[in-house]
Amino acid sequence: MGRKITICIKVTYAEGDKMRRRTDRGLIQDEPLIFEQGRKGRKGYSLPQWDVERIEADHFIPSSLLRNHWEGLPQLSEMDVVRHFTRLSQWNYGVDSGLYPLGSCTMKYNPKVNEEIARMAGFSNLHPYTPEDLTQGVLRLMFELQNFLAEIVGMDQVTLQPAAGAQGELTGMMMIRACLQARQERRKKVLIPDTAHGTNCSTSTIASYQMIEVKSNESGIIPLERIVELMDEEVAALMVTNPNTLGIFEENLVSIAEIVHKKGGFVYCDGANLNALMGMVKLGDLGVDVVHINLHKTFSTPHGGGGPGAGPVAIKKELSPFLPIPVVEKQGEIYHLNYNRPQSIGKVKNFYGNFGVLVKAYAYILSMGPEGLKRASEMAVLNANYLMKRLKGYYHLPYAKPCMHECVFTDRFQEKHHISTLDIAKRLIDYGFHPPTIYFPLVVKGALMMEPTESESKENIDQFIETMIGIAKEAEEDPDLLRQAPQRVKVRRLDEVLAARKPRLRWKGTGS
Amino acid sequence: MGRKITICIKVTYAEGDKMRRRTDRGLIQDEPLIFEQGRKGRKGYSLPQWDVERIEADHFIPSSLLRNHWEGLPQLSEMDVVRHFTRLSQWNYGVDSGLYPLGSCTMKYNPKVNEEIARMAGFSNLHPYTPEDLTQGVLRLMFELQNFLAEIVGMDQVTLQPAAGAQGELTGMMMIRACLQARQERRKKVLIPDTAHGTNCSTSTIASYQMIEVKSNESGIIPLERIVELMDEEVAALMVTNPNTLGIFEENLVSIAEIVHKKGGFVYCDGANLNALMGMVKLGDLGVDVVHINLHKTFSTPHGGGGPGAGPVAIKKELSPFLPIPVVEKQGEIYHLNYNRPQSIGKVKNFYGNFGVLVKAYAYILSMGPEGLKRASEMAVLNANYLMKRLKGYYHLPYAKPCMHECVFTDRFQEKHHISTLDIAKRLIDYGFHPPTIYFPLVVKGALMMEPTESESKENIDQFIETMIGIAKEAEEDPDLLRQAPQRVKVRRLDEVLAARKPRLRWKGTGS
Amino acid sequence: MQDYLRYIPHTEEDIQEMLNVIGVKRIEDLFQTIPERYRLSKPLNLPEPLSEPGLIRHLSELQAPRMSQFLGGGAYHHFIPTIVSNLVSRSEFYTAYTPYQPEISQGTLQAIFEYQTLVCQLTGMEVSNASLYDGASSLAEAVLMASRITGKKKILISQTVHPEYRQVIQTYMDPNQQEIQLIPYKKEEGRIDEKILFDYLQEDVSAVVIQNPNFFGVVENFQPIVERVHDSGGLMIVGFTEALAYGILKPPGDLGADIVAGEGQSLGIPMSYGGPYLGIFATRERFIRNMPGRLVGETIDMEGKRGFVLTLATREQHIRRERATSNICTNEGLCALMATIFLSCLGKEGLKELALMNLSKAEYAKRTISKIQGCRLAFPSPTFNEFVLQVEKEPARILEKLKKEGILGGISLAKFYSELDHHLLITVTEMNKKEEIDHWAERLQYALR
Amino acid sequence: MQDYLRYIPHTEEDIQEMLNVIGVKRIEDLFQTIPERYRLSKPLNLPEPLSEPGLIRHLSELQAPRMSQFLGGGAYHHFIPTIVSNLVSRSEFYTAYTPYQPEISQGTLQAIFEYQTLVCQLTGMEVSNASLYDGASSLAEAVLMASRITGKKKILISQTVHPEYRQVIQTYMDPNQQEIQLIPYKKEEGRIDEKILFDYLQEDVSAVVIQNPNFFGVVENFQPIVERVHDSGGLMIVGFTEALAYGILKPPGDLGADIVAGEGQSLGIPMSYGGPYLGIFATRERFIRNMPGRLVGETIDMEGKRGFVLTLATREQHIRRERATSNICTNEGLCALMATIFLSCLGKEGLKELALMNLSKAEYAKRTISKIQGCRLAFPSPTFNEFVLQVEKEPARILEKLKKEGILGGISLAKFYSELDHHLLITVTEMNKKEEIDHWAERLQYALR
Ligand SMILES: Cc1ncc(COP(=O)(O)O)c(C=O)c1O
Ligand SMILES: Cc1ncc(COP(=O)(O)O)c(C=O)c1O
Repeated sequence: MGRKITICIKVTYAEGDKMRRRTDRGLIQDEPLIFEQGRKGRKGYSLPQWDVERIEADHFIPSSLLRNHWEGLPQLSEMDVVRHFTRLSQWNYGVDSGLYPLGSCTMKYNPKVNEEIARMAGFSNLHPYTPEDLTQGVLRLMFELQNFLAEIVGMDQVTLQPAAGAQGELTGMMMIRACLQARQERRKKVLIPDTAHGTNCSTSTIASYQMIEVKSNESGIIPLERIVELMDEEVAALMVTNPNTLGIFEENLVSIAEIVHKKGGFVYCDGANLNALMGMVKLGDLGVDVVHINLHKTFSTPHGGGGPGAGPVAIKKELSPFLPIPVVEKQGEIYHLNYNRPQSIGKVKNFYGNFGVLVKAYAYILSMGPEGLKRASEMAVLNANYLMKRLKGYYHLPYAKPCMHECVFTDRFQEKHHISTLDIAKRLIDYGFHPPTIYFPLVVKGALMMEPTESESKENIDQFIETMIGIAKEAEEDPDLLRQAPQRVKVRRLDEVLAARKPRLRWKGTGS
Repeated sequence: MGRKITICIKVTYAEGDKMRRRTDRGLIQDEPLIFEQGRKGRKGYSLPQWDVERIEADHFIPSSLLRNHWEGLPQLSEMDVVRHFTRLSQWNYGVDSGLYPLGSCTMKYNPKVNEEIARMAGFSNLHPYTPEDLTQGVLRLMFELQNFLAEIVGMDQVTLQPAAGAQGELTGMMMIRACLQARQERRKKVLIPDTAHGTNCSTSTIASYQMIEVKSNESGIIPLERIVELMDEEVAALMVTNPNTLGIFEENLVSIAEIVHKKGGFVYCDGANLNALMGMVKLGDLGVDVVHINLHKTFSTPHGGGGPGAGPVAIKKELSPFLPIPVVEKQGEIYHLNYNRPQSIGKVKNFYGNFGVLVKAYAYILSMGPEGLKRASEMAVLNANYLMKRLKGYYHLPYAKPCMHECVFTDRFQEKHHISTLDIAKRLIDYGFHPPTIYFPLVVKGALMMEPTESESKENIDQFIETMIGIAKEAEEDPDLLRQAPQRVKVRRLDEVLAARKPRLRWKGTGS
Repeated sequence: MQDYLRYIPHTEEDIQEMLNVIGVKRIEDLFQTIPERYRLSKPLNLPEPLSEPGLIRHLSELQAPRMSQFLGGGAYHHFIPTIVSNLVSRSEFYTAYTPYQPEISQGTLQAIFEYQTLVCQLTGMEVSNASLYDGASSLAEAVLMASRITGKKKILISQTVHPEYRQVIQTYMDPNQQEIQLIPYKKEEGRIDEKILFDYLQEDVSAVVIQNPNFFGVVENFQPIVERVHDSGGLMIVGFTEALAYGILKPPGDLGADIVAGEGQSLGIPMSYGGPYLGIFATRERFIRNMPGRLVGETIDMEGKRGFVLTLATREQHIRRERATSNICTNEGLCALMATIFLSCLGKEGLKELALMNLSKAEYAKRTISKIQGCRLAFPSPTFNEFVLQVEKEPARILEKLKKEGILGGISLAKFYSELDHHLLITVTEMNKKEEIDHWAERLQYALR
Repeated sequence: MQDYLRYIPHTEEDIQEMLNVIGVKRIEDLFQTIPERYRLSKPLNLPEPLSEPGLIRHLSELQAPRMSQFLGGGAYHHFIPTIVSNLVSRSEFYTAYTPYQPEISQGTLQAIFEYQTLVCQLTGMEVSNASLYDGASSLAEAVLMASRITGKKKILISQTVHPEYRQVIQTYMDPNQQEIQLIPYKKEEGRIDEKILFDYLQEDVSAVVIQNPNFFGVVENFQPIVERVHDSGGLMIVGFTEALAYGILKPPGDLGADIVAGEGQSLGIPMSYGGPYLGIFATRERFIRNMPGRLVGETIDMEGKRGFVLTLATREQHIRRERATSNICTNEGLCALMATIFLSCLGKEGLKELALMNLSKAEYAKRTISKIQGCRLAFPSPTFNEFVLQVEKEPARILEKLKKEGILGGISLAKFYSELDHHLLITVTEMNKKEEIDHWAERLQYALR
């Protein structure tokens, strides 16, 4: 009967106390798909009692328009539903599970109190079309949040409507396009550095611009000369990320902005990495015209396993007429939603934005205050530099200069043992750490992008460092440990090729 | 460097689909004690802002009475506290994790909505000395719950004060004592069957009675003749559990009660196993004078890893004067707390009982209604009999007769392979099931006491059955698998002898 | 007050030790790369920090009052089973990032796979993505996708599509690449006017966009339209704002829709003043490679065990960059999870029962007001849980009066349709008890006097 | 309505299949062992089931209104950090049973081990159990334990011990085995009267029981008492209702207490109208075997790894049966966990700061009312966050007037102490903002006119 599997947990014991918080055997429940469970006639729900006559649908709606069959949809008891998703959750790893140094994602702690607040009935149960005299409190919240964000990045106005960073980018580029159109200008190009996040590129396309890639220089930033060369009246904007995805501050930004502006272009800044700058410098002061902010990064709202987020956009006055509607305004003591803005780009989203997320960001800013936010940026940068300093020598550091909130290593040193970034990442899992962002930014071959965030204590980071060093040792002494990783989790490495070759994107009866 | 450990997960694969919901490798974080973490100056709290003058304690209190040093007490950031307890939770197994057939504990599903309700501010934030005109709602809740419980067990009155079953027993026995004293009777003895739970015995002692053990007969119940022999004017009461801890209904109870009553004694019933009887029979009709009810069993309030619970006591009129104070009463439309009861035994607990638990039980009863509760008992009994029927033959069944809500097996069949009840229990863990209650009741050597409860679907029970059968096979073919169990969890079998020989009951600096 | 330090664990000692290792003296030295003159000298102009209890108190005071609600129009007041909020509050779900590392994200991945399946079952389509931002942007993405597939410019959109959805489509569209033609509705039916539609339906049409039930709550009958659209080489896009309707309505997939895109808020997601919601997006297998958004697929691991991964990423921005099918990255994962739990909990019976209850309550409301002077149903067509009421008095006035009674009595349509200047959109769900409906009707009657 | 079926998964098919396996026809056949004539023929007389939304609505309506509170006397209104309720809501904690199977209960076990350690640190004692029901029953268990140890009958209890705690001790005690002697308090100080105590303190005394801070909020000075108690061969038992006080007060252990037993509600547990709370119980190592309640101990597993187990169970009912040290089985595990999280979160600084804030606020309240006509502090002695106010008007009347203003202004002591018939017990915690205290004082002044 069945086969035996040998699980090697060598290192767990090897390094002993030096690496305290370690992983261990855990009991995990296998759990079939929800569709592979349940039985006809079982129920897991309770609806309000019928207090009006129950009339069959075909009495009101022609049966040709009515559903005549149900494919799938499970029938389970409430407890079995609870167990199903409880078990699924136990296969996951979150910030509350351990260190999550996912570069460019700012996986900081998500305060529980903010979750509680967002759940308050007066927020969560509020219909978006409720008359304004009843929603002065929530409008005030949005108005103040706009101002807080504007102050933090040093811009004039903010829209809270975009649902995430990418939509913020789109909103920003649309406003630039609208502004140029208002100027009767037809510009076709957007300059984007090779270090940029994919969303910048795809956004420029959707905004129907042609993207011109700007090669970053050997120190990882945009070379002034290249902008001088490339910038012309055809260029609508430069999209720059600052600090950029290498975790490096774009030192030439001010001069670059001047050039862009001189040619009538705009400087769009991807503010996803704002966590390095709060209270230290204002992007607005550096010549940025538009910047989007990822509240689900810098402002501690949870990522939810892939959203929801919020990507407010901050702008300079000049772009104000083009803000999406409605704009939250204050007149005297009254807050209201202004739809009457003829030059607006319109709407990118239904209603006003991801309000539930905005509440958490607002609560976070109020909890931190000015010194708190500054302290957060300082410690985020401190953690990243400390990490970088201690790991260099063990891992190849393509850009050897002080970093901001994150640092990027590569697998160059490990190549000779035929160990790749992927192997290193997977091995980290066996030690109970979430891997860093890998193979991004694209300009760095085999990149390992690490962002510890200010939430992590020195001890936590030391444990991560010692583990990374331990893994570097393993790569020399016992590389198979890495190639076989992860071994301690529910599933081992998954066949992504198979998944893509014949996609199974849904359960199809027992066939699946 | 370090050693290798081989984890055999043979059967996980062996039985394959026949046993669907199976266990798997899981990643578990090791986590040191809270005292082994943190650093001076780190903080995880936020108090209300100071709005009055902050004056040092010694200004008001002589410093001789003030604390001058702190031993221990950790200092962590909020996130590290959250991670600590999140990780600890992941080493646990609850009803939401899987089947929990712990006999005599009625581990049924704990509805989430009841948890939410108990957390409502108007309940959780309510001070017990709030004037009654402001607490009519909560008093109504308690009053109605008293009546619901009285109806379910067929008694006249109920006190909600006891914090758990054992305290309910004490309360009941105290009332009996008080009643006898009021009758100027001094009785010294209490009859308790050998199948009784330990709390019955210890309770009778605290109530200062001498316990006389009644041997149960070969069919697991109290023999009428023994009671005839033992019952006399010295005996204050008979403490009987019905259904008893073998999961068997005490068929002679009515005649037994008559005898006890004839001799002027009382019949105390341990109602911990009420889950078998709701809507089927009323204990009051069977001659019971006092019965305690475990809300944390029959009425679905969670066990909380060892409490809090609630152990209301239901009584016949005769004992009414002796109820603990206050008694929740209704006069006209007004509910109030009556302290003016001269013959009362007094109080067993501060205030009125575990109100937060009472809310959940009340909500549960209102969700179930009369048919729902009956259905619950029917299905609990159905599940237990189905389990018993399918497992007998594989495991020795000491009392081969239809059971109620639970059934008891032993390890007799496995003995020849030198496999004990403990081995079987630990092996179940490797399969992702919580073990049954073991080595209780004491009258059964190597008892395995299984109570599936009505919450478990046929599929869930079938999986458990197939696993138990698989384990019986393993006991023959590969007994070491059982002796080595559990292998899949964070810790293997623990050295309880060591723990008792030199007790380490607290952390003592790095020494520990 | 430095209570914010509970979120930042560094003690002064820690900082010193770390600076020493790095080899700098002061924190500021780490920010040298920021040009001196731009470094901020004074603190940000923000309020001083609040304590946790202070924060809770402050925000409780910003809450809106509880009202009796008859509002819909894209956001619906439905019952959310307690276990939905309970289970999404498991931190392993909500504090995780997008499941880029499948081995430690199987929970999220299997849940999304289940979500994708449930969406297919609900819409009658073949494939669903892992979610988009909301109904409006989802419909906009559908329009863009159609143009990618057909290579055509023109889009015909029914005027009965949610006005804000149309605005979003407008914004997303490139005026130089695409062109919108609005198709009016039949004044007496509140349904799309097929005749006019067919007039515009030429070879150059990339897609026809309708909403069902439409913004007036009316159940559209687009079966006849689908064929014509396909004949002309265009795609049929069906949007929706009220997903629950498909508990009883025939799924668009069964009627031949090519893309179904709409709002999933009704499936266990709170109204939260407009977001976060759930952009549902489903289409046909043959269009997969043109589909926007993330996809989860089934596969096996090196031990042959079933597992799930993000797949077909070659469509997405992080791989395809400027040639991606969409720029979406973060989506609405947790809301998709809520919908998954909601649907798992209701099952087919529950969903049908709930839908029927909405229908029955709305019909009850119709019957109740039918006796009232000064108002009438604007459209006789079948509806789900919303309908348009024509009133003889000034709508704003009426709503104001009801509000004073603690009732949000409906949505005035004037701001969306100039011609519907005496019309209210009324929504009735399972949350409106009979007495509540009676009370609303009674106050309405009073207001109409 | 059969919505209760969501808690009972059996379909009719399931039931049939299972009955067939068992070999009976009908469900009733399973209940044959119940005498025919006693089986119920008609359904229980209980209300028809409520739906989940109906249940939520019904219970919300039973809630009590929010009031401004100055009540204490054994239950205190303190701030509870959000993470406390958040973390105890992890179902792995609250849906588990007592950790009888250590291998899958390490979470609960380690947490209790941490709890036991924290209690020792808070009380200055050597060992703590895993919790008892509440402060009152805990103190009662202490008295019983003392008698077991000393074999003596008589217990001297200070009259300043919470009156309800004294009632519970009375109930727990066997009149034939033990005898209680109440020790009065010094009328001018509100503290135990040592002289009288010493008169009663003979060889036959098993234990002396005091409470600190006592029921009047007064800080007792029992150092002089301890020695005398020990000399006479008795044990010193110190109770408490306000655990927070030990954030600044000298722990009883440092003052020579033999048993410390009190209420832990202030440590992160909501007031919940009086329960569930937390019975704290700590003593000296040499008394372990006489200790009531569960104990968790450290040990190792077969691989030498540290782990935790329930230990010294030979004291307990399930092993020792009628000779057990107590009959307690289920205790207050989850409340102990709340206290553990609460203390981990506050740490030593936080706890001290919080205690100081309580003291300062109470003192501020004292200063504020000192100017008011018609009331005075009953006792000049030092207090923590409670104090007794003597008033010239009828207390009930005063409280009634304050209540009309939304204030629960204090507890009338008349029902506890006949001689204190014009006295109010006032409690001020960190939750009472300055303005709230001022308002209370102002209304009090008004009521005293
Ligand atoms: C640098 C950068 N820009 C933009 C984005 C896109 O933000 P979102 O995922 O919220 O759309 C990300 C997110 O990963 C990012 O890291
Ligand atoms: C039969 C029986 N009686 C009494 C008790 C004691 O109840 P509690 O643990 O609530 O004190 C139990 C609990 O295990 C029990 O099973």
